[in-house]
Amino acid sequence: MIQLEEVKAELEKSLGVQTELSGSGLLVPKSRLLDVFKFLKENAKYQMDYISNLCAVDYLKQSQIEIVYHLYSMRNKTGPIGIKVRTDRQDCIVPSATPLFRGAEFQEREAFDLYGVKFEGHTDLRRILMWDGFEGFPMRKDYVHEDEDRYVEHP
Amino acid sequence: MWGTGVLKGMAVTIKNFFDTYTSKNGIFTVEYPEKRLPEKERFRNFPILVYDEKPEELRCVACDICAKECPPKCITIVKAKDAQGKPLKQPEVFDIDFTVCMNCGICEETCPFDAIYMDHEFELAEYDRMDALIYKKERLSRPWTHFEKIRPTDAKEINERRAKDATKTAAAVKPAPPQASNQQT
Amino acid sequence: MIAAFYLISVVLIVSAVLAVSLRNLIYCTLCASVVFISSAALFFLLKADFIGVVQILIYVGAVATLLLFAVMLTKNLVSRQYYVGQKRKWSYGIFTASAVLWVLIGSIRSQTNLAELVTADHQLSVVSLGKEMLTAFLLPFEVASLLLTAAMIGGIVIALEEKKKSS
Amino acid sequence: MTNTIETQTRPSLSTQQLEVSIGPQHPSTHGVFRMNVVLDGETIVKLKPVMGYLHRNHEQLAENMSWLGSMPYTDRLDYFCSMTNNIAYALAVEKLMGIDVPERAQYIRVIMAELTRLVNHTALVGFLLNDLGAFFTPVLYAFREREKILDLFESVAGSRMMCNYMRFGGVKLDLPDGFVDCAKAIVDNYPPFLEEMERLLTKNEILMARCQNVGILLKDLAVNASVTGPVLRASGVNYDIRKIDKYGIYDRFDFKVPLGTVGDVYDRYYVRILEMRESLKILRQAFKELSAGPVISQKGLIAAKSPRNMKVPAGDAYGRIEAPKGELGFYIVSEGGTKPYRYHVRAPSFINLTILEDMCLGHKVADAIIILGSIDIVLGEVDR
Amino acid sequence: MLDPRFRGSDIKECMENLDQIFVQAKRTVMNLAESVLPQPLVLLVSMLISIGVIAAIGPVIMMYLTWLERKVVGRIQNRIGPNRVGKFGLLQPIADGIKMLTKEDIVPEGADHILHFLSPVLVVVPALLVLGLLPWGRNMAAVDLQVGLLLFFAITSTGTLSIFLGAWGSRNKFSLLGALRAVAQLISYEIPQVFSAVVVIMHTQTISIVEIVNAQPGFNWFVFTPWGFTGLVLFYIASVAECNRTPFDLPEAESEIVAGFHTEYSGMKFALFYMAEFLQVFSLSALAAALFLGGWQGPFLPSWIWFFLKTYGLIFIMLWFRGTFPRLRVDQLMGFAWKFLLPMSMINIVVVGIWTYASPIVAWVLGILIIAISFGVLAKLNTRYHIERNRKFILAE
Repeated sequence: MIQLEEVKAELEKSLGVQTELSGSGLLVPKSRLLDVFKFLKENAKYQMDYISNLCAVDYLKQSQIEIVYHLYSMRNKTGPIGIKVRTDRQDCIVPSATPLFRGAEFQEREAFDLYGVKFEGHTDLRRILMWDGFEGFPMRKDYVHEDEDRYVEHP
Repeated sequence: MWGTGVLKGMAVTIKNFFDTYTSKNGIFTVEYPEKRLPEKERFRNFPILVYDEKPEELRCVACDICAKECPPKCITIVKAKDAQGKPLKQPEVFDIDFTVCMNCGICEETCPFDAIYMDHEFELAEYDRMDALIYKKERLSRPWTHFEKIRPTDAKEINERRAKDATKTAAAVKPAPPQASNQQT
Repeated sequence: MIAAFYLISVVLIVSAVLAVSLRNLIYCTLCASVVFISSAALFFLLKADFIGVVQILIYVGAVATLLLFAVMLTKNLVSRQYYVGQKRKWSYGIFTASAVLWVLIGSIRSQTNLAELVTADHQLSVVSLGKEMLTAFLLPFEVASLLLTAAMIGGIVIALEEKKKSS
Repeated sequence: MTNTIETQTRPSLSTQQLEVSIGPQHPSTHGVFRMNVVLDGETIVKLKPVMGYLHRNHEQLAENMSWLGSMPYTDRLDYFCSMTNNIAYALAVEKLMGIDVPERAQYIRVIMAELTRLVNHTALVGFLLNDLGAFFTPVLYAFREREKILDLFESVAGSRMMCNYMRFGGVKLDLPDGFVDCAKAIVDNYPPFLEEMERLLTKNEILMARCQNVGILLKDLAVNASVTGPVLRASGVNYDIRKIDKYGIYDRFDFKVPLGTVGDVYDRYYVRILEMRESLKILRQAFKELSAGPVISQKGLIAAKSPRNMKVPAGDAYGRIEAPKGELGFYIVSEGGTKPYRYHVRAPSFINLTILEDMCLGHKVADAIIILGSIDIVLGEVDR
Repeated sequence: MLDPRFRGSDIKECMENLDQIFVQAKRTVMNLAESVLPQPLVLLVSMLISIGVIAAIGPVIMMYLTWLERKVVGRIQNRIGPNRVGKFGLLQPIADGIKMLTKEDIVPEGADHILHFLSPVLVVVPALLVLGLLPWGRNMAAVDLQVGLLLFFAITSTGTLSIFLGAWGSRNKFSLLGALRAVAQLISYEIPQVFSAVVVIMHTQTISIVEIVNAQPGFNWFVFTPWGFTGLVLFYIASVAECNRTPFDLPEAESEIVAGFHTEYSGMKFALFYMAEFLQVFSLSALAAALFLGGWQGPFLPSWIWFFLKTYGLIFIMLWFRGTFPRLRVDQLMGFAWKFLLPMSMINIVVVGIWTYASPIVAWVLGILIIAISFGVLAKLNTRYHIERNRKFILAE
């Protein structure tokens, strides 16, 4: 199992990135996210080449949306490193991880579809689960259910 | 040599073809309406309410636990009131919307009074979608003997436990109210 | 016999005219195959079974499908039915048709005695046809097969060339 | 959906490209799944998967329900393997709550997981052959065996496919008495069934010609596109979560992890048959070591009795298991309340689809159908 | 129980007239007609009788072929097959027929109505026409033409056209794909089929089916010769492809292009397509039996019983294929026809050539040798790149 404190120290030492421990992951500033990923992917010790899980969490009280990444290494079979990024709820833009990990492609589209997080650098960011004409982001805490009886014109 | 795989495959199918005529377990289709498969004891389909002797006195005390626990929220209960308006320990209205219920069995687990159990009856086709599938109290209630018939081992355990609780409550009749902690071992 | 002949030739002529003048190209190919079948029927009437059967096999089986493929390959010509010919063109058509007819009748009448040909009931058997083809007409048979192989090789080359370009 | 037909001009013969939507109603898309395919003749030029027809927003449902309330809904995620879905969810919540699972419950979980793997792989081999055109014969042979195992699930959990059998800290009810030797009998007569399927299929020239070198998935593309499960192992990457995380008691069993070499449809088909053989090995060991004892821990029993006031300490956890289709993970955030604050399902079929287009380009329509079949997707899990 | 006066020869004699029972029936009707009607009308009556019988037998054969298929494939899959309608499900075909009649006949909007209506008719006509050419029993062939076999192939080749028109008329992308595959498959499998029939023509020096059957008296059918057996195998595989049956059922591949060329057909039109397919299965199996298995030649039973026995034997093999094999891909289908069936049938012709001129022993040895070597070489050539017979799998820790 990889100790998060050790990773935190390693990141600070080599990249000079200030990260703090939150829950089961390291909170990384949005600007340095891609550098952290590149570092974890290429570094000999970690070789985190497999992004297992990517999901968005909506913290209404702090009006923040947090994106959680879980990275694993398939080569030396080591445990998860949780990386978290926080953005503001209104204009939430996060650098996309698809250039480094193709596995994040569909999960980022789902986060965009359900939470409205725009991933810049994503090849074709469109809705994946909802139909194209759908407005609003259903998984947000403040999402108001449209009443089912209203007839919606589907394309 | 080319083609042997194909021939071996044909040998398998022709063996199955003749097996259906010759060997015992060649054909195992059970022709449903006439012959039926023996039912598994723990098979759970839609819930039923259980009463001991008279259908009016259901075991259910309308404590609304199963309504709160039910994941798809398909149970609605209204407590019965006697003439003076004092609430009685009987449900006046207890209906389950069978179109919503997914027979997951959580109500059976969490009911502290052994009042609701899952039945084995699965031929429940109706002609009318709306109110025919919302089962009222009368249609849901079954005698305890029916439960003992369809699920003998569970019934035996429950009877023992209820007997034990009954003796315990009889013994400690004084202060402690009957805490029927229902141990579903 | 005679009634059958007239019936079949009427069908033949009508479907030939239809094959030329219909708008929808698919119907044209359909009428063309009706023409082929009725000409095969004529051969049967003349008790030339082998030729009739070969007529069906070759024309309806292969040439009609070829026509259909040609129609299919022309870029969505079929869906936009538009009428090609103008009024004036009909006169040219009739003129050439009558000229060809006149030449044909002239050559047949001069050479053979028509009546004797029809009533002759020599049974054109397949065996004699085969012997004839491989003895008396050997040269034309070989030349024809040479021509066919050249055509097939041409087709393959075109297909291969296109495959190389696309892959 | 703009229905543009680009006419690709080529000097000799300008052919139109055909835009076909192998759509939600199609006999072999394993559910409501659509592929927008642009065809040049029969070969595929472009392929875009379209999903979301079966989206029920399972994750938001879970946010408004008690922790145990969403357990029966996990059965509906991948409706072929409901037991493993339950185990994955129970594992994640136990990691957060810190409940320990008694010995017998651990063994029951391993037995149920491996039986589900048998059921899933048998059904998949049948459906893959159905996509290949074998007229239902392999499917019905596979279903003959699958029915026996589903009867076992019915006798244990009460329902064949929607088992809802796992609870936090163990399982709902103990095994009925006749279960173990009946399960032993089924496990013993499984190898003859596998031999029969292999005789019918593996060396069949038509199957080999149709499946070999079709839809090849290279190692590094698979890892980068976070493909998991038999599809990944067929490309030769040795990554089986039962061996890596050693969750539950998987370290007590010795079994091998079959790996393919080329990574095409044939490898994926055969790796699954080998995996079935490994599962049989595990099951035999599990039956031997099954010991008596409690089936659910004390804390778990109280939680199961009144789920509505079961509180999970604040925090977040990500639990994952090796489901038959790949890595099935549950990410749970709890604020100490009786309802999960955030509940996310990492579905293997959903992510394995990223590489569908890469594998299908240049192949024929018939190949795209069997490549999709070999990835083994189930739409309940893809759309959640 | 047996009448003591019953002598052995009686059985042979009773078999004899049982064999000619249909011929006698027609003759009696003809005598009746002769006495009543003028001369040309008598000819008409005799034609009408044969046509009427065949037009009646055709659909009945088709219906009970569907029943047979569902029973056989059912039994292959360990299930019973239809047994609810009638005693052994024998009324099931009638129930299907009524269902087909009552089903609504949907014509897709934008489809070409004339083509959509015409193509099922044009598909059934060749299938029914061909039944007249088959030798159902001793002198029971409806039409005994000098060019019988060639006419058979000519008529079956017209089916390709109508399948294509039907698919083109229904304006559906899947049926367009199905049509392209159908035309490619039917044309490229016609050639090996005709070539493998040429073998029999070369041996019997005639292309009339009735004479070919007469050339195989008693038990010496052509199948017991090396070229006859390979001829039967090649002809049979080509005719499986000709009727779009299982290993080659690409034109209506239900798992890829929904239902191929007859996607947009429902009700009676779909039933016609279905009838055409099953009649073609019957007629091609009957032809294979006539060419290689001696048609109605058989030692003891009446001739038409032998005919049906052999035909349904071959049909059973087709149903057996249906229950076992996956489907070939389009390019493999073409490769198989052009690179395997065609060269094999040409080599088969060489073997027949040797057979007619060499002495029996040399012919046998040479025949078997040539066929075996060419089969091995062709198989090697065809599967060199595609099939890797045993592939390595690692059982890692």
